Amino acid sequence: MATTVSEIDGSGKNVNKLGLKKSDYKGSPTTLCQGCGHNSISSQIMAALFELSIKPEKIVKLSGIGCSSKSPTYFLNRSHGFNSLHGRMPSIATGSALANRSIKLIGVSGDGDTASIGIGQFIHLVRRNVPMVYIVENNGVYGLTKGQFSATADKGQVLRKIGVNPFMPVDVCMEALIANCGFVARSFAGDPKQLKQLLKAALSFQGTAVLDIISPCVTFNNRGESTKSYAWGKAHEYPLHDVTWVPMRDEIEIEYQPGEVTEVDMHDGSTLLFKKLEQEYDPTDRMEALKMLEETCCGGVLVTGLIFISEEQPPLPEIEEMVDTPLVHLTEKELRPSRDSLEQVMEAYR
Amino acid sequence: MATTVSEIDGSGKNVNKLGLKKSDYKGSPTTLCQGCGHNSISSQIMAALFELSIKPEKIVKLSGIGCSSKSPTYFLNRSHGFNSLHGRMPSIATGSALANRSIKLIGVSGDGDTASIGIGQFIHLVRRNVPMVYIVENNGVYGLTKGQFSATADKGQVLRKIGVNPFMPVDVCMEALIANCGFVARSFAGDPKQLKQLLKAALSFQGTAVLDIISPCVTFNNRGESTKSYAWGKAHEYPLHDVTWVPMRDEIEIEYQPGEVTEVDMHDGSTLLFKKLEQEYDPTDRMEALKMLEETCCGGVLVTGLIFISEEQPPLPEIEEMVDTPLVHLTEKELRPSRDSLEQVMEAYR
Amino acid sequence: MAESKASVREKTDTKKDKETIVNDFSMVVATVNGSGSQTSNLAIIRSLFRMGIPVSGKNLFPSNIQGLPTWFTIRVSSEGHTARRENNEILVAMNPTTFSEDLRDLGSEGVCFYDDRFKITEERPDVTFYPMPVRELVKEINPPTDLRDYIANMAYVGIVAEMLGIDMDEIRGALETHFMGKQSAVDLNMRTIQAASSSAEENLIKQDSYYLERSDQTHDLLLIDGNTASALGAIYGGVSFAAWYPITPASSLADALEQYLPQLRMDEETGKATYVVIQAEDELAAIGMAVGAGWAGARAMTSTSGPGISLMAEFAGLAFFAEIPIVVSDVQRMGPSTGLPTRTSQGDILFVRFLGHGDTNQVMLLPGSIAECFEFGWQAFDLAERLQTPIFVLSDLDLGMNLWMSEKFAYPSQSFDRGKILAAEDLDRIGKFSRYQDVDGDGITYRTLPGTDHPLAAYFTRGTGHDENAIYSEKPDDWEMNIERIWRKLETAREMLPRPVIQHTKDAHIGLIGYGSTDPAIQEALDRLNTKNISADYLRIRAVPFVHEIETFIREHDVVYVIEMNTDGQMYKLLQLEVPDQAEKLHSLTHNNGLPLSAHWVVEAVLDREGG
Amino acid sequence: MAESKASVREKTDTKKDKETIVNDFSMVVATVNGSGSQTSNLAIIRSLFRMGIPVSGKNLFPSNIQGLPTWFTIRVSSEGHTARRENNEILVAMNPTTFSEDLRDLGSEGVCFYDDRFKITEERPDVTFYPMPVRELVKEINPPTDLRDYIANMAYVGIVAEMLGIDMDEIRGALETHFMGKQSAVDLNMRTIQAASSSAEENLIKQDSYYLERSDQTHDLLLIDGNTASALGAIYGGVSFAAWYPITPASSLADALEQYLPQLRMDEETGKATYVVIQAEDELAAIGMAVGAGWAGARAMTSTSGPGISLMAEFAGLAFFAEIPIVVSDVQRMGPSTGLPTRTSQGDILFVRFLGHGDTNQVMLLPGSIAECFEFGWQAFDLAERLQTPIFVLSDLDLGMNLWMSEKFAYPSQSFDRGKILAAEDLDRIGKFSRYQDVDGDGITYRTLPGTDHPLAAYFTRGTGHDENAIYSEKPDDWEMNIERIWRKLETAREMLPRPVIQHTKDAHIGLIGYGSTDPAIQEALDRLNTKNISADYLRIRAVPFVHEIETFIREHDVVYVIEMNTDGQMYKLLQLEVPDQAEKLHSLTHNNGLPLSAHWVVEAVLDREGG
Ligand SMILES: Cc1ncc(C[n+]2csc(CCOP(=O)(O)OP(=O)(O)O)c2C)c(N)n1
Ligand SMILES: Cc1ncc(C[n+]2csc(CCOP(=O)(O)OP(=O)(O)O)c2C)c(N)n1
Ligand code: SF4
Ligand code: SF4
Ligand SMILES: [Mg+2]
Ligand SMILES: [Mg+2]
Repeated sequence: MATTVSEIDGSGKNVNKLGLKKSDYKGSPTTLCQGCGHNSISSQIMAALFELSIKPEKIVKLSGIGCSSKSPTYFLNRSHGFNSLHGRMPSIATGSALANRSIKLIGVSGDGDTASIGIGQFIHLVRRNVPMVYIVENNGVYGLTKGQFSATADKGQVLRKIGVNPFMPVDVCMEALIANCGFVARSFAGDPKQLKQLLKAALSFQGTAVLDIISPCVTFNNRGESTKSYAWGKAHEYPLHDVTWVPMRDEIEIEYQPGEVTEVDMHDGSTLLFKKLEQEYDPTDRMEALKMLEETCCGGVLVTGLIFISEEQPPLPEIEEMVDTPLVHLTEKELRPSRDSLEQVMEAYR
Repeated sequence: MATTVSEIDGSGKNVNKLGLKKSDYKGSPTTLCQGCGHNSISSQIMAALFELSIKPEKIVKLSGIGCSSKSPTYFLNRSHGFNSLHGRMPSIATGSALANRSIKLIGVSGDGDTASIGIGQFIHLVRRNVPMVYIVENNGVYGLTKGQFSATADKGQVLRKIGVNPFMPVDVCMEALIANCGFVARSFAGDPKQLKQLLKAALSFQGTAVLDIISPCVTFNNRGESTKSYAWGKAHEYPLHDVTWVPMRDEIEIEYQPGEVTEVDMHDGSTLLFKKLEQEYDPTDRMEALKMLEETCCGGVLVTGLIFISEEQPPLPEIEEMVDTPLVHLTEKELRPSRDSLEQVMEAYR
Repeated sequence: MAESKASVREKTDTKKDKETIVNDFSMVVATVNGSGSQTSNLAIIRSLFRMGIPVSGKNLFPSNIQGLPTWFTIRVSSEGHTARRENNEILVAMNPTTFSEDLRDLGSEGVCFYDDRFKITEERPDVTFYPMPVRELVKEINPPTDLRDYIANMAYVGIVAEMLGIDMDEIRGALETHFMGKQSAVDLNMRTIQAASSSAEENLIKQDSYYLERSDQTHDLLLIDGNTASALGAIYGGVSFAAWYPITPASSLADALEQYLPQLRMDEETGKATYVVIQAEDELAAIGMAVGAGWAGARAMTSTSGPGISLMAEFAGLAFFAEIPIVVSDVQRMGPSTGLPTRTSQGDILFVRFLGHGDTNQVMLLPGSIAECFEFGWQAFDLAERLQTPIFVLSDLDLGMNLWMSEKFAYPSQSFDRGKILAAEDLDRIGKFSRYQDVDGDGITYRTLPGTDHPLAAYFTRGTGHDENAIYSEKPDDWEMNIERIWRKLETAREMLPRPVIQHTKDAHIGLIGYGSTDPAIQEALDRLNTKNISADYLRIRAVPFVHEIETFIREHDVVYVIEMNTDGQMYKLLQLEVPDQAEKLHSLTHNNGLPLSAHWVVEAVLDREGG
Repeated sequence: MAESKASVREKTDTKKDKETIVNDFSMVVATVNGSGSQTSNLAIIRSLFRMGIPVSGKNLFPSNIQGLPTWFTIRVSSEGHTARRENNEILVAMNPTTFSEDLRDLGSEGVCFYDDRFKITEERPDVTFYPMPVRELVKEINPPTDLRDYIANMAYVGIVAEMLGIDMDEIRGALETHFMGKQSAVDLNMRTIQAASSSAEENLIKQDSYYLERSDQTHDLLLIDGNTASALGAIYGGVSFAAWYPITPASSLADALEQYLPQLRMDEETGKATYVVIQAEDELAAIGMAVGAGWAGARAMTSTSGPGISLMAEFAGLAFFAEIPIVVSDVQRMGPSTGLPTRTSQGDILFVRFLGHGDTNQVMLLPGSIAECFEFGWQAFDLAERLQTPIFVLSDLDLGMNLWMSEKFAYPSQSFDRGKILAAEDLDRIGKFSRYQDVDGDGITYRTLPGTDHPLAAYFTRGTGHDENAIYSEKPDDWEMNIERIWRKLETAREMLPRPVIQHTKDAHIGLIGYGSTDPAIQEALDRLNTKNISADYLRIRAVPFVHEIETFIREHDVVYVIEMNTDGQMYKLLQLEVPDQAEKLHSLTHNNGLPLSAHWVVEAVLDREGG
């Protein structure tokens, strides 16, 4: 890879382009269980932002309720955050994103939070293309309430106390895709390398970027036969491609054979490189994405990678033709129409 | 067709096998607008049930809130009905269906009711395979609140007062399909013949049968360019097949060339005949269904017919291993465990 | 066109006995909804208003789109009373299905204009009947088929105008306003109206006593509905974010936002919007978006009615507890449950006051006039940001959707109050920041906005228990301290909220308390009671929690009637709780059948209690 | 194993000065959550209970899965008191992070068992310290790595047992119950406990005054939590439909349903279920399903806590207005908003009472003991069906999740009351049916169930305004008549609801009013007040709306303290509204920091007011 985002500053410490240290991206100590997948994801979020040299103050962290939704406490202490209501992060995100176009939203949710109680708000958020990174830390259970099945639990899955799940899982990626999402990815907390690249790509995306990350719950759903366990994920991960995010076109330095790598240009000037692995997969083809998800759903593999990308649909603030200045920065002068205008309005009611 | 379900009784009046007249299936006079698509659908519901000789007392009518959701008042006065809350008919249905296995549920909802506020409950109802016929009277607008866009409005659609809709529509059939629905159909209020066949098929289905019926709102969304208008529907309807529901296998009397008609046997002994029209379409192939929906979404046609059928997934009462007797018919003897059992239970707490 | 009035005048002379009644009656137009009668009724009421005559208009419509009965009532009152009257003196009968009933309900000695195809089945010898040749008139105009019903309705405008004396020029003016200058529409309508008026002139002989005369009582007033006023108030309050979900009777508030924002709030250079309005997928999302935007620093609002309020409960509690400024307009309709979507009530007072599980106390504003809809519309944002709490503005269907006269709206008298916000510079200066620390002792703490470019700015908002630094805490002391501070803030709030409006009469020993849309009825009742030698003072509540004046008022009177439109006596209950030692003095008078309050009802209810 | 106790006894003799305290102390075990200490604590408390000693156990746990501090408190009281004590005499310190704090909080002259690896940093010369060689013991047992923490916790069971005198046989018995006879698990645990006990016998010298002695006070009692009792109550009430969504502290109620229903409610012939329990996708769906099932005729319920109640508001209003029987269990936790999910409160009283926009009055049952959790568990269905309205059963985290002694549950004393249901035969006989006609004058009308095989049976349920035949109506009279009838029904309800429990003392001029889980604290406070020569009567409310006895009680006393665990004094407010002319007598004493009420707090609060 071309970019070495972290450099050595005068003091001999690792800093990024902003001169910020890794510790500037830290959160409070985690109170999640040791080994919880959610913690790995937090690490990659911190790493990606550090490497991208995004100022923590420009980030806003949002979440619903759950172990996953607690995790924004554990990264980016210098970012504002909002641990909202169970299943309702999408609406909070929509409001915040529109109120302030200049902030970058990272939402963290769980499978219960998004696919059970929150599926409605999720779908409508995606439809509106609210600019944000939407992470689902998917462990197939309700962690925080001690291990009930969520809507992403596999059919036939067994949990000790609860028994067998008789229902088909909700596929978060499929839901996102048919809600017209322009960035749909699946990853695995046990594959930090890919995860970080996908996070960077998601942060470059102008609309809603959905990341469905299998994130094992070591306390309630980590037995080997569960498709949401570390062991199963490690054994069955099937990456669609080797994905690399490159900040600028001209920084691409990877050597490759013609046909081996596909490039997708992003709206913000960055580029995504997809290196072919076992099979051909075109992440810009919706139909192919649909087919792949349908074929591999309930199959024996954990398909990961960027499933679909398209920046065709403008992000919500553009759709709404809003001023470039963040609404929250507008002053009374801009927000309160003149005295004369009021007189004029009233004329129609005389 | 083989079955002539209505006969002439002694009095010279049209009666069905139960000896019931068409008027026994009537509702109160409609208060919907003249020409509203919802009224046509009500007519076909009455016709289908009359012809199927289903006793009105065995039917329960459920709905949410909206013009569409009012329509159960306008058919089957002899059936119990419940006009519930906006977007929440699915949960009412789930409770009722489980409480009384012996009743047949017909739910009528609108596109706002199902795809906007209600999409979450809808998806989860379908996942659970609650036995019922779920009709979406889809007009792309909120009729009852006077013509705002619903979530099924086409992107780019214009409504006089409201302006242009910038969002992609929610495709009710696609949502049902990926929620693992075993009966997904689309029809058109302007095609009563097909609609009635599909209704009969839906009534024979053992799980959740979803019917997305384009049902023009003549007051707010019937201008020719709208894909939810009569004119557009009539001009652009593209039936996947000619579908016929036949009560019993041995009553099939239609003459056909080999290969021209496909048959699907239903769990209740009835059969569906699909006569090929322009193109080959296999309604038992999920992938084909997905592909077709993806290809024709936002295309220039109104694809109608039975999009997907499979009775693989058992209905919810079976999944839950419930007694055959409707729960509401169980008596105190069956519902209150014995005095001894209580003593035994308490032992563990001594 | 002063002749037409004059000609009516002349005809009167042929009538004997009956006294002339000028500018004082209530007229009901009975039509079928979806038939376009709204334009006709607006033409009538607006032209009266333009003639300087005090009017008010109430639309009693079904929860339906087309084909069911609708009644539009226009009250004309030289004394300026605008409340609902229980009887109407004039009936314009355009709906065959309700004709008998409408006629039966007509006040004695009333006047009945009716489509001449209707058969009169009620014995009403006291009534003056004016048959209207609607069919012929429509034939004469010969409009396109889909406009027939509409034109039929225009016909009665002309006939009523002729017989009561409405100035044709004012009708034209009203139509011009209505059609925003679209001349062809105005012409078609005027043609019908004129034809109808001529027909009446030729064929009808004035036999009733009701007359309209130009006056000067509406000078500098507006004729407008409350929802539009609320929306304009919000716009002049700088609303930058609104999310809503369609629901009667609140939709027209959002409609008015969508109508006026593009005119009033486009960036001049770029032509882009300095606001955003989102039609959400439901009310949970609508308030969630507003909370997100309010948290981020926008002036954020949502508007809804009963069922939407129920769905907003969880977010209302979050916003209260996490202290996020938002404005929620509740245009009340009749509940419980879906209830009567097109009928008015004041039934959400208790529910909103405690909206949200756990201990939640919401702040409510209660506009009692159109001008207050505007005023509270902008003040609500100042209060929300100052207090960092949701502000619920409760009006109702009657105030929100009906037509009222109003003083002209006063341009906001004070600049934005954004409350306690710390910018990066402030943080530099202070060198520390605790989101929930009561620095000033008023219970209101400082906040920073997301995106503030300062390493100290960030904090983590949560609906869970927290310490002064917004960090999760289960410590009993942290919980208590935080809750006590919030309750201290609620005390601070009291004196910031709009004070009650109090009217004193000499020697009154009884007091009336009301709020919201019942004001006109109570005002009128006060006058009437006075004529019966019952003098009462009157206090109109404009906000909850209560300011001290309310307690004082109660203490000052021997008996206090709390008048409201709900079943439970909800404000009465809140008042009982406010002054327990005076609770016995308080009496609840509740009216709750979906119709707006009338002075008559108030008078009877008070007389009943006073043994009058 | 009576020797072990005897041996402790002997050692005591070596100690002088201190008085012997038998069966009377409060012990707190400080551990880390997720470490498996629950089994240890249960083993201790259950073995005490089996020794015939009155106990109660409270788990103070964080909203977290693993790694944060947890405290389990066991109160032993020869007098049978079970409320929270503010001080603990005995500390078992197993959590290094909270050790200092825990030690600081230990009552004077207390006893501290601690992991011998901890350093004592607090100066507590008054405390008796018993170091526990936890590491060595674990080493000795040598369990698999993932059981190390667990075994460490078993170690303290043995040491505490030895030093205080817990019977080893009873510990074994308790473990056998816990592991449902799984001998290998019992053995592993007993091995650890015995090793620990021997180690203590060898190395520790009894220096404190606290002793446990076999008693006979728990004969015929149960040791159980309220949620299990509620679930069992529902099962014996014939619940056939339950829908729920996970939420602390209500989840264990549904867990208990899922645990016991398969045992108790399988059809014998087919082995199929005579019930169904659905984990819904959220609380809106959970209550919606219950409403659907209740409407269809099932005995339907849902259980939840605060945030769920907020989400249920709209359906609660529908069920109230459409008159559909359902039971809603609200196991209250600390709010507003997400609040403190693992802390107790009684903060939903006002919100639930008025749950739903418009005028809504919900019926509430308030169990104050475990036995009442069971009793109201089945009665709620009878009441819901009799009254055709939602019945809200409000307990709280303390009652629901903690361990209490209880009398044995009385098998339901009466047969199912299915209320007024008309079957096909009835319709044949009567020949007509109006869903909302008040045939009997009690406000309660007749219903038919969907599927009833009779042409007259059907009606159309709706949340909109309706006439007696359930037909949509906007008529003012229909609305009023229906609402008045429903309010009449609420009057009928009063006298059907559980009456308050009243305790009279001679010559008491003050009265205490409480409800729910605060009962033990108030009972204990009454005793203590008595010793201070303050005698008070006590009334415990068990249902809202109130029965007349409550008014009488208030009238009979000069001053009445309403004691509750919320900020607003919510029941106090409801009582003020009930007897406005007595409102001044009422005084609110509220405690609301997440911890259960203590007798000490009550005594202080009353003394403070009484100037005692
Ligand atoms: C309205 C509401 N209902 C229920 C809860 C209880 N609750 C807290 S977290 C949670 C589930 C979280 O599951 P998931 O989103 O998968 O997160 P995880 O803990 O597995 O990371 C639930 C049901 C709540 N907080 N709010
Ligand atoms: C909670 C709630 N929000 C809003 C409404 C107002 N409302 C009534 S019907 C309706 C939309 C109905 O649209 P749709 O389902 O498409 O039915 P249609 O009238 O078009 O047949 C809305 C928003 C309501 N009744 N309840
Ligand atoms: S319970 Fe599961 S999801 Fe929650 S912190 Fe522990 S491992 Fe993670
Ligand atoms: S408004 Fe539209 S949907 Fe409603 S009844 Fe009229 S035509 Fe039908
Ligand atoms: Mg999860
Ligand atoms: Mg619609």
